[in-house]
Amino acid sequence: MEDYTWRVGGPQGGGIETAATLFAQALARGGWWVSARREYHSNIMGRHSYLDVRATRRPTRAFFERVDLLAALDAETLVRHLGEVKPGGVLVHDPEAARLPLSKLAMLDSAAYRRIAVALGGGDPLVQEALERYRDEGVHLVPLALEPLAREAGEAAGADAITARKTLNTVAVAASLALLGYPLELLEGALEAHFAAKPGVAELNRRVAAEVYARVEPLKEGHLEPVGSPGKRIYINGSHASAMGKVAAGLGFMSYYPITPATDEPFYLEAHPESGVLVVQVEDELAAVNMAIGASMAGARAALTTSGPGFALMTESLGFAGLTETPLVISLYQRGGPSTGLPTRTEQGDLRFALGAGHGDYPRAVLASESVADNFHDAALAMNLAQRFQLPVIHLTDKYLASQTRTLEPFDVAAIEPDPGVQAREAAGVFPRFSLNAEGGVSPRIPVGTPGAGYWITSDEHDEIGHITEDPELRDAMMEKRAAKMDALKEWLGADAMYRAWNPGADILVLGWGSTGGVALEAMTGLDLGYIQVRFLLPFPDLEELISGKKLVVLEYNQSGQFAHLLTQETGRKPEHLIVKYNGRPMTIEEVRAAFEAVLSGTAPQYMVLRGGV
Amino acid sequence: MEDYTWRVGGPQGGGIETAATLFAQALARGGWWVSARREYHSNIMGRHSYLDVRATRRPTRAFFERVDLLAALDAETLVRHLGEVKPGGVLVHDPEAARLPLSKLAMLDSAAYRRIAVALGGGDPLVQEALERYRDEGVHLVPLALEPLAREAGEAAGADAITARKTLNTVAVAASLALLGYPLELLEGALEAHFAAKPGVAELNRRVAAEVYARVEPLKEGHLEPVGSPGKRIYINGSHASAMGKVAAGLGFMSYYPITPATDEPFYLEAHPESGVLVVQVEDELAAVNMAIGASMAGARAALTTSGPGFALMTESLGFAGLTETPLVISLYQRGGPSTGLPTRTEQGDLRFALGAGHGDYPRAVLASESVADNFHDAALAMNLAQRFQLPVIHLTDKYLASQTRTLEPFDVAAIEPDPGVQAREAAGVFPRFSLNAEGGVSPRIPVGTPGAGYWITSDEHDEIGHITEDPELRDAMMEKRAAKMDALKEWLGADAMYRAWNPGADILVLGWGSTGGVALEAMTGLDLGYIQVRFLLPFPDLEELISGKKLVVLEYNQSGQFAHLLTQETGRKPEHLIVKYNGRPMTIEEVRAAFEAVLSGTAPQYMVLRGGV
Amino acid sequence: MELKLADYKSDLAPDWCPGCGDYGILSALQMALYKLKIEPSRAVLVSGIGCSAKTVHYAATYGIHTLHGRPLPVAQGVKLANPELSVIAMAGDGDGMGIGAGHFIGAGRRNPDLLYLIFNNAVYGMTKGQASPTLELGAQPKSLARPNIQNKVNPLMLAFAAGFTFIARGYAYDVKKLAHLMELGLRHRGLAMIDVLQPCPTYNNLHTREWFAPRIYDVAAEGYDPLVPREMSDEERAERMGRFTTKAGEWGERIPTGVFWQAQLPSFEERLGEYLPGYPADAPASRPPGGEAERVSALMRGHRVAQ
Amino acid sequence: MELKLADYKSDLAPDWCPGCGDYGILSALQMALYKLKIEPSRAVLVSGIGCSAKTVHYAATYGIHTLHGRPLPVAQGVKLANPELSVIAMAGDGDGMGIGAGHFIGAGRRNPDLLYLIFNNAVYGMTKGQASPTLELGAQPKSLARPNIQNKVNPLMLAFAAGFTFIARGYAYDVKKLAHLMELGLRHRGLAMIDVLQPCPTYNNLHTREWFAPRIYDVAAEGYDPLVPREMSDEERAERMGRFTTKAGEWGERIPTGVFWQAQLPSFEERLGEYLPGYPADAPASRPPGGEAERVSALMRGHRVAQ
Ligand SMILES: Cc1ncc(C[n+]2csc(CCOP(=O)(O)OP(=O)(O)O)c2C)c(N)n1
Ligand SMILES: Cc1ncc(C[n+]2csc(CCOP(=O)(O)OP(=O)(O)O)c2C)c(N)n1
Ligand code: SF4
Ligand code: SF4
Ligand SMILES: [Mg+2]
Ligand SMILES: [Mg+2]
Repeated sequence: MEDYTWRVGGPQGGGIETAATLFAQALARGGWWVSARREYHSNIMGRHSYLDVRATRRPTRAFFERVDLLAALDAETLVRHLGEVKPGGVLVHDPEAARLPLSKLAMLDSAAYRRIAVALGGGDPLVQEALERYRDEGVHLVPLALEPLAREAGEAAGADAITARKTLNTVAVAASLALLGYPLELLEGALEAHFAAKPGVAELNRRVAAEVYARVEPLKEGHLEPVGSPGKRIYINGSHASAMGKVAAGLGFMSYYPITPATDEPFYLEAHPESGVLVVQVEDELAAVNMAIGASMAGARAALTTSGPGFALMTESLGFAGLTETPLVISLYQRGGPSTGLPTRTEQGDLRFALGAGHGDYPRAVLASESVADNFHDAALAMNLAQRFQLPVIHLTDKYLASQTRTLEPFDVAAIEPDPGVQAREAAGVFPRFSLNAEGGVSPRIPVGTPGAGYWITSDEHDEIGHITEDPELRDAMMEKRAAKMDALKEWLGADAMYRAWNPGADILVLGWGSTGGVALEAMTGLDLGYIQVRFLLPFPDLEELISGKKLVVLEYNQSGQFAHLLTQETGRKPEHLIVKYNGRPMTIEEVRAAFEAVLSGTAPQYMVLRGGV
Repeated sequence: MEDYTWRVGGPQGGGIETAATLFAQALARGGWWVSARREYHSNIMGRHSYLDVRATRRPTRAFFERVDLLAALDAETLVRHLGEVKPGGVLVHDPEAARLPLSKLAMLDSAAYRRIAVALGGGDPLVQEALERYRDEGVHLVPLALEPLAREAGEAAGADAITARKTLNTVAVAASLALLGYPLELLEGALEAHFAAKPGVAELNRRVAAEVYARVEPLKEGHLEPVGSPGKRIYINGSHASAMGKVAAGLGFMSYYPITPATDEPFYLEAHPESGVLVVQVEDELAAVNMAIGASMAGARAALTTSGPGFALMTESLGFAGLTETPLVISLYQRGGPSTGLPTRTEQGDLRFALGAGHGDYPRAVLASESVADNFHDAALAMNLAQRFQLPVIHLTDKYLASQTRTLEPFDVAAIEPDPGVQAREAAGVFPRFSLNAEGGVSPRIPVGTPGAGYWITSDEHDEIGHITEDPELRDAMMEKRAAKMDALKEWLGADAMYRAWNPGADILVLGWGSTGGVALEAMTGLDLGYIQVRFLLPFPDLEELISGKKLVVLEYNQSGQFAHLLTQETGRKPEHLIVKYNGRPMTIEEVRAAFEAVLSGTAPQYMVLRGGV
Repeated sequence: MELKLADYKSDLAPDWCPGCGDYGILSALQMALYKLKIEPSRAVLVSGIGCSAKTVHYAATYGIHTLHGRPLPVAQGVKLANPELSVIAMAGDGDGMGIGAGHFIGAGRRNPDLLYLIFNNAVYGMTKGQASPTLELGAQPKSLARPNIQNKVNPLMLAFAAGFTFIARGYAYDVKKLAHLMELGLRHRGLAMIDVLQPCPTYNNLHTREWFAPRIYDVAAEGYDPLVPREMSDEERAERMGRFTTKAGEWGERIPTGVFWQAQLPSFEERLGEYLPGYPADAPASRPPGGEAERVSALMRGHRVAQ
Repeated sequence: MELKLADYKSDLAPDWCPGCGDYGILSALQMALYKLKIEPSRAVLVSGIGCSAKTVHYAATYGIHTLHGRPLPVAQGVKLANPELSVIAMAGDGDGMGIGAGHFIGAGRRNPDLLYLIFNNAVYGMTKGQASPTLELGAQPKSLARPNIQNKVNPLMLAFAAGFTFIARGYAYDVKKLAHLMELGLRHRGLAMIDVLQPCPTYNNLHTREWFAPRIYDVAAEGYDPLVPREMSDEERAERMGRFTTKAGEWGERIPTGVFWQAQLPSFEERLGEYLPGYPADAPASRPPGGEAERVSALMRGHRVAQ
């Protein structure tokens, strides 16, 4: 096996996350490159959720729609994932589930119920119908009652019934790995590491795993073997990567108000005081952003994370940071909008908002991360840009990256240094914090509270020492000083940092931004296409030459084509094709490839909507 | 005289507003078309402020930089308005002021001090220097000590010293009108009308005016005479016009949080219960917008006014209104940004923000008013669009229009009817408020609380009856239903409503939006230019054909060229020239004409900044 | 047609965790509406965002599930536009006392005729158990990485400071008593708040059924009288306020529930009626169409250059 | 160099209206800073937006003139990042009790070591005299088109409910006493609020110097003791709370000023120090650069596939 995807589905809060972690870690320990993605409802317990773990011999960038093995922890999973196991793949399911009518699946919402009922022939079909469909599609059915198995294995390992029930995740993983003939020791290692803080639990789960291995026969074919050693690889998600990137660039202060999926980052830092970051949970996003601004004015490197609704509440203060030339980083974790929308699903719907957030004109930078690793590097870059150019930087990422976990080589932290910014060499008495004598618009700075000096900061237009002014000439001079930062920043970055190009000589260029990069690159393998990943949305790279004479295809996660509009605004070019997705599910390699093939064959419409995903 | 501009300048809170009103009303009563604009600092008392009143025989659209008569109520006015009185014009000034050194003008900020001191020859010049400059420029100086005159005239009319001092505004107007040989009776009429609620004050001011007329000799030339009768004309500012437009379209509810210059509208409605509008002052803009949304959901026609900082706080709820298809109108009174910026100055800096406000994609309309009269018609149109298409409508206007007062023929209220919207004919039991069976994306509606029925509304994605859904297919269907409104709205409006064109056959077309229209049209008189006023920014009109093959010039009030960017985004065309102004002062006919002439003569750069104004 | 309790239940099955206190609050509310025979279509439930906010979907009334922190302004908008409706606002403790705290004060100053329920589980349920503003200093439910370093706010005290005219506390597992409190709150003319202690078995393992059971008691049973007369001497007022503050501040071994404060003051709708012709009978949402041209003409008259 | 009172004055002339109470508050603050010999460059004044907010420009300290309603969060950010600084937050009554009321509650729960001044003129001065949240119901200053239909909120009561540990009231025209109160507030370790009664002669013609003069008195002169001991019996606490509530609620013929409540509780910085290595000595703004790579490496260790 070169490329294997395992999926586990079941009710939210039922342990499937742990299952995916264990499966991934067991494979990672065997030298596989693994990546996992998580799909879940906005619900704490009971609604359908699933995770995919993809294991490969080389690092990858995206996920498939169809999997090699689906471990279904409940009946709902069986009916929801119809058609999503590859022919020749494996379905592990509870044989008891077959007897349930669809109407008994309490958490199946009415839209899904109607659609699945119709797909299974109408009426109130039994789950059995679904199993038959899988079989018809060439899926190998493995009836395995996981819950009873957990009970039995757990009790055999000496646990009471309730505790035994809790090993269901380990059982699902052990059963899967046993079927695949993967060495038990590697799972044991994963269990020990995962439950390191609770040796008793680790021991119980180890015993349960062994018991399951003893009971489950390996499949006849399609086995997975260890392929090497993990070396120093880390297994990390986009949220933690982003947190670390900020720490690498000197983060000292983070205020936050909880919001999915942005909170994992501050929550992680809060739980790890060794990060050296002062993390404060506050009363709302208005407090969060203004507290960070205050900390930054006092000289701390400050950052925030949020998603759409919270970002909306921060826009007034974004302009305040811009006008007062206060370094500030916001990692904006995009999720399904508008409004509360699809809060646990992915989207790239906040680009237009980020570009225009805040009334009036003021300099800001907007960059977008392509991958989990980018979340690290871009977070650090954002911090340094904010510091050097004294402005707010919006770091766009999304739910898909936040909840995506991958093995990576450790980040090269030595390569990152906190930018010192432009500091005033000396200051005594009234200090011209907003000096018009400012190279690239950047006035040398001392933090508020610097002994022996003083100045003012105001959200009104101001003079060089920070007092309010309404003088028309001074106003223009200040506006022009601030605006000068955009060119300076662009020059400092250099063209290479602003976009990435693959095969740019091709006649047809796909353009994407943020997390579309991964899937675009995997989907175009072997096709005669080029790909441009636009990393900076503001300032925008100079792409005119690169795209001149080419047919352009834009790929993005929003209905209106926000990036496509930006492209036209910046280059005058309208893309020939716009491929979008806005149902909240990540783009899969299959559907993007199909869209690319349609483009190449000339059968693609100008506007194409991808609709895959569960 | 065909076209006369009178300016009065003095300290904020010193009565110059009343003076301008009296002057304007006196002329309006004599059949003149008058318009007034107001410039002031963000300060309650003491800082410099001035108003211009322009009187003409036909309606006009803009103002000049240079005036025919400047009535200076203090010394600061004299030094600030150097060069702004036309040769041959008149300066009314207190002779005592001449002896003051510049440094004694307490409210002259340091930037203005430095600049004026240099202009007057350096050192700490006397105001006398300024007077000499005026004289050098051919201005007729009329030394008239207005304060002593007020005291004397007031006391002669029987008032005590303090009360007499309060008639200064009347004195300034009476002196000006007496100089111009304008009939006293018309001023008396204005005084009576203005002080109608306080007969004693009216009487005193009448006597003072008569006294001033008795003491001031008319000038030898340049007199003003009545030109007819005002008929049914009204004298109204942009804020009140906007309020009336909303009332005409059925406004029932307005919640507000005070902010300059948007509060005049709710404050006016609050003071006039005959408007039938329930006006509530609330704790912040978050409360304001959400209360209006609640009222709208219950079936009231609801609207808000705000400016940049307040609008920023409303963006989250804008998406809520969009997703829940709730009719809502926000009149966004743009002022100098970013952040608190220049809160009492004008700008068009919020376009990009308005277009992108709120995370995610949702339908909304954005239109901009060109004039005081437009504020009325557009406010009504915005209300009707919101109702018919069940979406938020952002009505852009600005400080310049808000504080601009004009004589107009009464609004044709009979021509406006509140749009009934698409109402469900009947409803019993659970009602499909978000029915997918929706022509042009508009589901028939019943308000919350309709007897015998029920439904839900949620900020999450939802099904037809308003329950949360995360189903991918239903999600797509709902997104597409909502998005369909944009085309339907565009079709319903028709191209004619979306822009206005003057002389579109010219080779060079100027494009503007909002309040740039007036000054562009006056400035281009006699020049070989066409002008396009873009009224709808979202949806955007189809201009491709109109602009094809033309040289394009964009005129707007912001630094980055927000509208120019939009034009490129929508048409692929970059304008050949971008003329902007962002010092907070309104564009004057002179400077815009000069810029146009430079364009025509080929001497204009691509990016031109207008810097005029005090 | 006779109304039945079942008429207040929607077809949707709640997706709260097993044992969540929200089930009890939902039942109590349905019981109170039923008891008062409020037509389901004349009741509007308005929530914010959070586990608690899903409540509105499970009642067969009108339901508005707004934004995090904003139920009170939306509810006031509905009520002011159509004062005939029974409007019940509800908020999680994060929703109501954190991000929505400013509106709490604003509404208190107005005294609109609303019932406002705080779902007090001391955590942010929906976002996985962070400390809410009602969690005690130093407490560490299992979802927290470190003990809580912020003090808690007491909804009763805050309601008092803001000017609420009906202030009560209930307990989600005592559905009957809670329903009774809601009935009183709905009957009250003015702004009524009920702080509902709501166990969250998933994230808050400190304030469990077992923890609450022995502590909860009813202030009425001790003869506490919440009614505040319109006229009071200074001493009487001082005595009342002291009594209220003491009871409201009690927490620990004994936790009082019941009505703590009830005053009769004009509601916001009544106050508005003094200045707005015809209101509240003739309200923005119930006004028949027409008359706009006359209203504008009346306004324009004030702007005529010559009368 | 010996510090002089003049060292606290900036070169800018205030542009408040003649007779505005803000002049007195500015003077009192300068006197208090001078009295405590706080280095001007170690003091940071943080205001919102409003007439009151201009204050920071007139003091020769660091001054941050933030956004409407946001002085408290910005001030907390400054203080937490650099706990060595003396941070004074100030807000208009609209700023602090209207749009900023949520932060008032949030800060109260935290108890950061700040002084917070409310400029209480009962109107929105800067936007031309609308009712502020501290204007009484039914009052009609000349700037209002109709009498105020919202009730007022009492900053002292609200501070108490939010958990402020120092609660006082001063009067802008009694500069000396006000300076003394500020001195006490600056000395207090924790969150100190002073509600400053501030006449606005331009818009508020009800609460004038003449109106205040005969009403204002000092609670200390009556023997009122604001100090709350750390340990108290239930009765003692009840008695204290009752006494506070009564005094704080007094308004009309007599208006009390002085310190109403002062409790010693750990400040937020102290609480943070329990979990954050080295804090507050080693704070984000004062930490020397370096060590980032080690910090990230330490974090990465927890993510290693194999240890
Ligand atoms: C503006 C905004 N910020 C943050 C969130 C994320 N969020 C959703 S629910 C919630 C907290 C819920 O806690 P609580 O109000 O106590 O309700 P509970 O879930 O405990 O019932 C938060 C912070 C949001 N939806 N909107
Ligand atoms: C978000 C926002 N909303 C509204 C305003 C407009 N605004 C400026 S000052 C002010 C009120 C000032 O009143 P207060 O806080 O009492 O201060 P005062 O002027 O009375 O000192 C308002 C509403 C603003 N600047 N920002
Ligand atoms: S997380 Fe807590 S509050 Fe939310 S549903 Fe579960 S038990 Fe209830
Ligand atoms: S308006 Fe009032 S608060 Fe503002 S400066 Fe004038 S007197 Fe002071
Ligand atoms: Mg909660
Ligand atoms: Mg005030």
